[in-house]
Amino acid sequence: MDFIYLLFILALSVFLGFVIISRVPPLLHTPLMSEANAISGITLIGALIAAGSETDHTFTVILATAAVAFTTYNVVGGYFITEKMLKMFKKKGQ
Amino acid sequence: MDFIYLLFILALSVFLGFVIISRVPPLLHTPLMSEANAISGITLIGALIAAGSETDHTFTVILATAAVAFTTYNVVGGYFITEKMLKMFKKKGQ
Amino acid sequence: MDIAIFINFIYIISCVLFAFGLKMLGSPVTARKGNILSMSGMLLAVVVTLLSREVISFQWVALGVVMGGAAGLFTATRAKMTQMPETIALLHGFGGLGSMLVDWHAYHVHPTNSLIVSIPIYLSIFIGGVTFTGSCIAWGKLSERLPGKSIKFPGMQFVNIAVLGALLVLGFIFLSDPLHHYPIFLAIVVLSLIMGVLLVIPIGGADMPVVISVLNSYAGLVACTTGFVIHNTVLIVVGALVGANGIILSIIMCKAMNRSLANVLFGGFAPTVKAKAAGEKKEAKSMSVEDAFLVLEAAKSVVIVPGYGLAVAQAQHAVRELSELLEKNGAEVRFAIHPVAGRMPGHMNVLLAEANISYDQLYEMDVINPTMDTVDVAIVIGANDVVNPAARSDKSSPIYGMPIIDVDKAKTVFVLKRSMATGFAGVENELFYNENTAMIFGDAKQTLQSLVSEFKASAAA
Amino acid sequence: MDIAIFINFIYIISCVLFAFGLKMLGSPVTARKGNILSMSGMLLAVVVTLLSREVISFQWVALGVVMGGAAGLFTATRAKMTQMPETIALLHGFGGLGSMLVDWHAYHVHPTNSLIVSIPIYLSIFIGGVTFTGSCIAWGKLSERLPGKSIKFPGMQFVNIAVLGALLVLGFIFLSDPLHHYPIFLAIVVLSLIMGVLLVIPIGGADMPVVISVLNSYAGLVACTTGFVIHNTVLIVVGALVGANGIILSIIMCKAMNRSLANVLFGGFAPTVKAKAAGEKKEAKSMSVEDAFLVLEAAKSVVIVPGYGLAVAQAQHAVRELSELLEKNGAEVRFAIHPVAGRMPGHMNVLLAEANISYDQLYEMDVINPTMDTVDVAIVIGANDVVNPAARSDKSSPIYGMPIIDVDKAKTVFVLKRSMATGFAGVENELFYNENTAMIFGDAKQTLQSLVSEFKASAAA
Ligand SMILES: NC(=O)c1ccc[n+]([C@@H]2O[C@H](COP(=O)([O-])OP(=O)(O)OC[C@H]3O[C@@H](n4cnc5c(N)ncnc54)[C@H](OP(=O)(O)O)[C@@H]3O)[C@@H](O)[C@H]2O)c1
Ligand SMILES: NC(=O)c1ccc[n+]([C@@H]2O[C@H](COP(=O)([O-])OP(=O)(O)OC[C@H]3O[C@@H](n4cnc5c(N)ncnc54)[C@H](OP(=O)(O)O)[C@@H]3O)[C@@H](O)[C@H]2O)c1
Repeated sequence: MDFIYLLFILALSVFLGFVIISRVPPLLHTPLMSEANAISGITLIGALIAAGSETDHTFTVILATAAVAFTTYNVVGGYFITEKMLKMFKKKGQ
Repeated sequence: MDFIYLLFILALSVFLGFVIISRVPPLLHTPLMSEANAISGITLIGALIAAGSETDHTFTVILATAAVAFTTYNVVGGYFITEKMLKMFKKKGQ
Repeated sequence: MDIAIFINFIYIISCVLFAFGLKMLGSPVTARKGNILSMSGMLLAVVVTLLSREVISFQWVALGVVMGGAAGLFTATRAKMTQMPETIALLHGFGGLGSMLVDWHAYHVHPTNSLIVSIPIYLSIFIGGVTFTGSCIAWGKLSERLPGKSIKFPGMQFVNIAVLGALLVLGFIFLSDPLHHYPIFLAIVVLSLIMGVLLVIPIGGADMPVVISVLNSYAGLVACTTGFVIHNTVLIVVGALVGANGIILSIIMCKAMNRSLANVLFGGFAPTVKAKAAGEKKEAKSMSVEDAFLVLEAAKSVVIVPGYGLAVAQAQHAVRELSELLEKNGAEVRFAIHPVAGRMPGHMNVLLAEANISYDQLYEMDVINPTMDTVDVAIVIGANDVVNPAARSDKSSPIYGMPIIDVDKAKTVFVLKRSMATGFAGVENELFYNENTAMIFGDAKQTLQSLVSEFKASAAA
Repeated sequence: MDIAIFINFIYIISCVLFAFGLKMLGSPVTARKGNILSMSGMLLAVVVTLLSREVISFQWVALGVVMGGAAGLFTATRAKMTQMPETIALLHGFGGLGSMLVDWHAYHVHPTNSLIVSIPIYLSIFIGGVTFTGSCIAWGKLSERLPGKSIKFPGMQFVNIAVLGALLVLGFIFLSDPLHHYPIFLAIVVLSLIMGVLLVIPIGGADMPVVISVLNSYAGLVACTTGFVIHNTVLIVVGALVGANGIILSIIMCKAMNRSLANVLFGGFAPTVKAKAAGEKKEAKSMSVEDAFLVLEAAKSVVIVPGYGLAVAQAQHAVRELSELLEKNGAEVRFAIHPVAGRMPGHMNVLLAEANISYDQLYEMDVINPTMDTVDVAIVIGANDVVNPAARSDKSSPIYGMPIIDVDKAKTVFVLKRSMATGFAGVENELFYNENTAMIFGDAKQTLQSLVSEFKASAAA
């Protein structure tokens, strides 16, 4: 049954994604892309569990640590670039 | 864990509901209300399982059959009234 | 594949269809298709449910479906467009009752001490009961089978608090040991039903639309909690969608009336009918149908503002005839629809659609207001509060701050009503005394029909 | 409460925060708050994950987070606004690689024969690998470290088909017995990485934005499949949101270019540069900066249409100066932004925002076109295809049907570019030969700066 619940969650999220994203105006499409890029680094969570459960085996330690580093890079870089762009959007007089 | 998956599904659906419904224009608020009314009769599904698993016990048979009847009433009445309203909305020349 | 997995897979499809259906209600072009998608989702869900292992006999299912289906069809075909509010209330009520019975059945057949199941059971019974009797009272008030006025009795507040308190206390006792508290369960059922009555009778008939939409969100809640009881995902998804719907519509209505939800549900809205400075009272101008016709014949741009009174007078067909004649005469005719005009949100649109008025002639308040000063004649038909300029200017008025349709900015305003009486909010309307306003007294339908015959006579001549 | 339940409960909150964050990106007023909400969602998810029972040691976690975080901050602070496309491509690539490693780790530590886990593993490796190398190539092309042109070699199609076929066949073998096919797993890893290169090298540099957004949806897909591998709901929700985002943006871009996604990804867009009827070729009028200044000084309504060339010339600050001077001179200045102007969707807006141009001066194509005939001067800066009237009228043109900005309807059109060369689509532009068009040749930044000095000189005089 777990699997079917996950599918349910997937279906709802896809729908939600389409409804939300289709409302973002072209004005913000570049920040939108980099925001989506940042959150796609959510696999960091999986990497954390992998790296945190490691103790001895060299090869898997390397795999897991690299996974943490790369996904963190994705998340941190993505969020800060988005922030950098968004803070430039100003209305007259702001 | 089942419970937490159900909560997850609940949270996503509430969000989805708010996003979708807030986009329906006032023009269609009455049909929207009756559509929501119709689908709220979805507990019919629970009623069906209840009534379908019954064989002998008089009291529970009455409970379950009444549940099926009332929720079906809600679903059928709701959908047909929505349909009745919506088919009146016409643009010039249609 | 396991049949349970298959069923749940189809449930996912149903949910997507329901969500799509609601989304397609976002435009009148796709709305009907949306309703059909939603119906197919329901049909799918019902059919696969019957395939599930728990379902072993069909006679009771068939009996229930046939009875309920026939009654539903009967109600739907008989209901007139003006009766939508009460019809929806009625359907709601029975939906709530049905859900309550599902939970009762679940409790009766598989009582359990697990809180994860018995808390939702308690909530379903409570909210389901309130939904059922509350909707019935709303139905009675809206269909005028019960007096529309707010009904209160001395000490009512204490009774309310006592019942609510009892429900909470009994709830705790019940949850402490659900397996052995059937009598307490029954007491909760009864008290919930009483609670529904107590909550709705003190609310005035004109506030029923808000009540319906609150009950709508309750119906959603019950579907959700029932979903947790019988572990069914579709119920949870649909319940959440419906709940969101009810909350959003209630908020929209309250905003348009400039009141808080708490005020509507518990306040009982005491109108302060203080005709301020009655001494300097001006006379309202009254105009005959003949004179009005002459003005309308010359108008190039006309805005029609329908209100609750138009629905009461059932004048929707007459107004369509008039609008067609005006257009034939070369005028541009637009309808300005206030969000709380009529008996429920969007009701005015349905009534005008029924009279075959194209929906692109119907404009929202915010769209039409900026263009109001270019309008030659604004015809206010059975509306009052929604065109009261005091909402803009008079801070002491109880409707101050409510958004209104600025008809007073049009060159000429005609007000079609039967008397100088106030509207639902019980507030005097300065508009009637303005220089550019003319009252045309009489039943809206009759006045409109007279105007129509004037036009026809002049065309024939 | 069980810690796993608590963690999942927090995950729900994280998901809601992510969704809210994206929703708030719907308006520039709330967008920044949205980004912060999203960050908090991420932080919450990370923190509670570290509380989970599986996490027993922290040294490797700390090492990875510090290295990745420092590199991320470095990249973000160094990236210029004109470099957004390649920076996003780079981040994407490493995200894809990271996800792939998570799945590899999962497979290495807990190999299983259950298809419900091993199918998602296979998909994650495949898509993650393609995302990684594909993004790297896109980064190279966009940052001009690799040649921007479409790179093809003889027999490329066969190689592609062979690699894809091998991936599918190896996939089946792997899935038949995942426990004992580690070498095949490694072969899949390598082939996926090769596949990513093969898919992106034949695509031209100007089509990279579409590639990025397709890779964006791949990154979402990988997050989803990884979610199924490690049974993590947040990954599934976020993956779905990101996937939807990539798909929507790709579709929008393709529509704005009037091409199909398949054509962009596999077609290689062969421009048919047939200057039809070269015989009757008219001369384009060229104008000096001084004369242009005189026209602009008299203009009351100016529309500026920036394109790819403006980004190349880095003229965004010069254009802001000019627009301010025009406004001081009493003209109304609006910017018309075509959806595919610039190097990626919405890129033009970011560049203009960077130059401190208020976002309410930026108009979408559909808003500005109906008002174009009231415009005195339209200044086209480094744009070409997006203002080519052939898209409206010439059925034989490869860009026929692409929506354009109708500058030709303005009273006067200035085109700022370096030569008569064609734009990305390689099509002649009739606009340049129109009566009311004047070309101002030269680098956009220099031309704009000269115009600015003319204005300043005249103000000083
Ligand atoms: N729509 C909703 O969802 C909703 C919900 C809750 C509350 N409300 C409240 O309802 C009110 C609606 O405003 P409204 O302007 O539409 O209505 P209103 O202010 O209640 O006024 C209706 C007017 O119609 C006239 N009328 C009644 N029967 C008539 C007939 N047969 N022919 C001609 N005129 C007739 C009445 O005047 P005479 O008696 O002089 O004819 C009355 O003044 C607002 O105060 C709103 O807050 C609406
Ligand atoms: N934005 C996206 O997401 C995206 C994605 C994929 C494809 N595209 C494609 O890219 C094109 C974008 O259209 P566009 O009108 O913005 O650009 P374009 O049609 O490619 O034209 C750009 C023009 O800028 C001029 N230019 C280049 N450098 C310059 C400089 N330093 N100073 C002055 N002018 C300069 C060039 O002419 P000279 O050489 O004569 O100066 C060229 O004609 C479309 O065909 C679109 O389909 C866009």
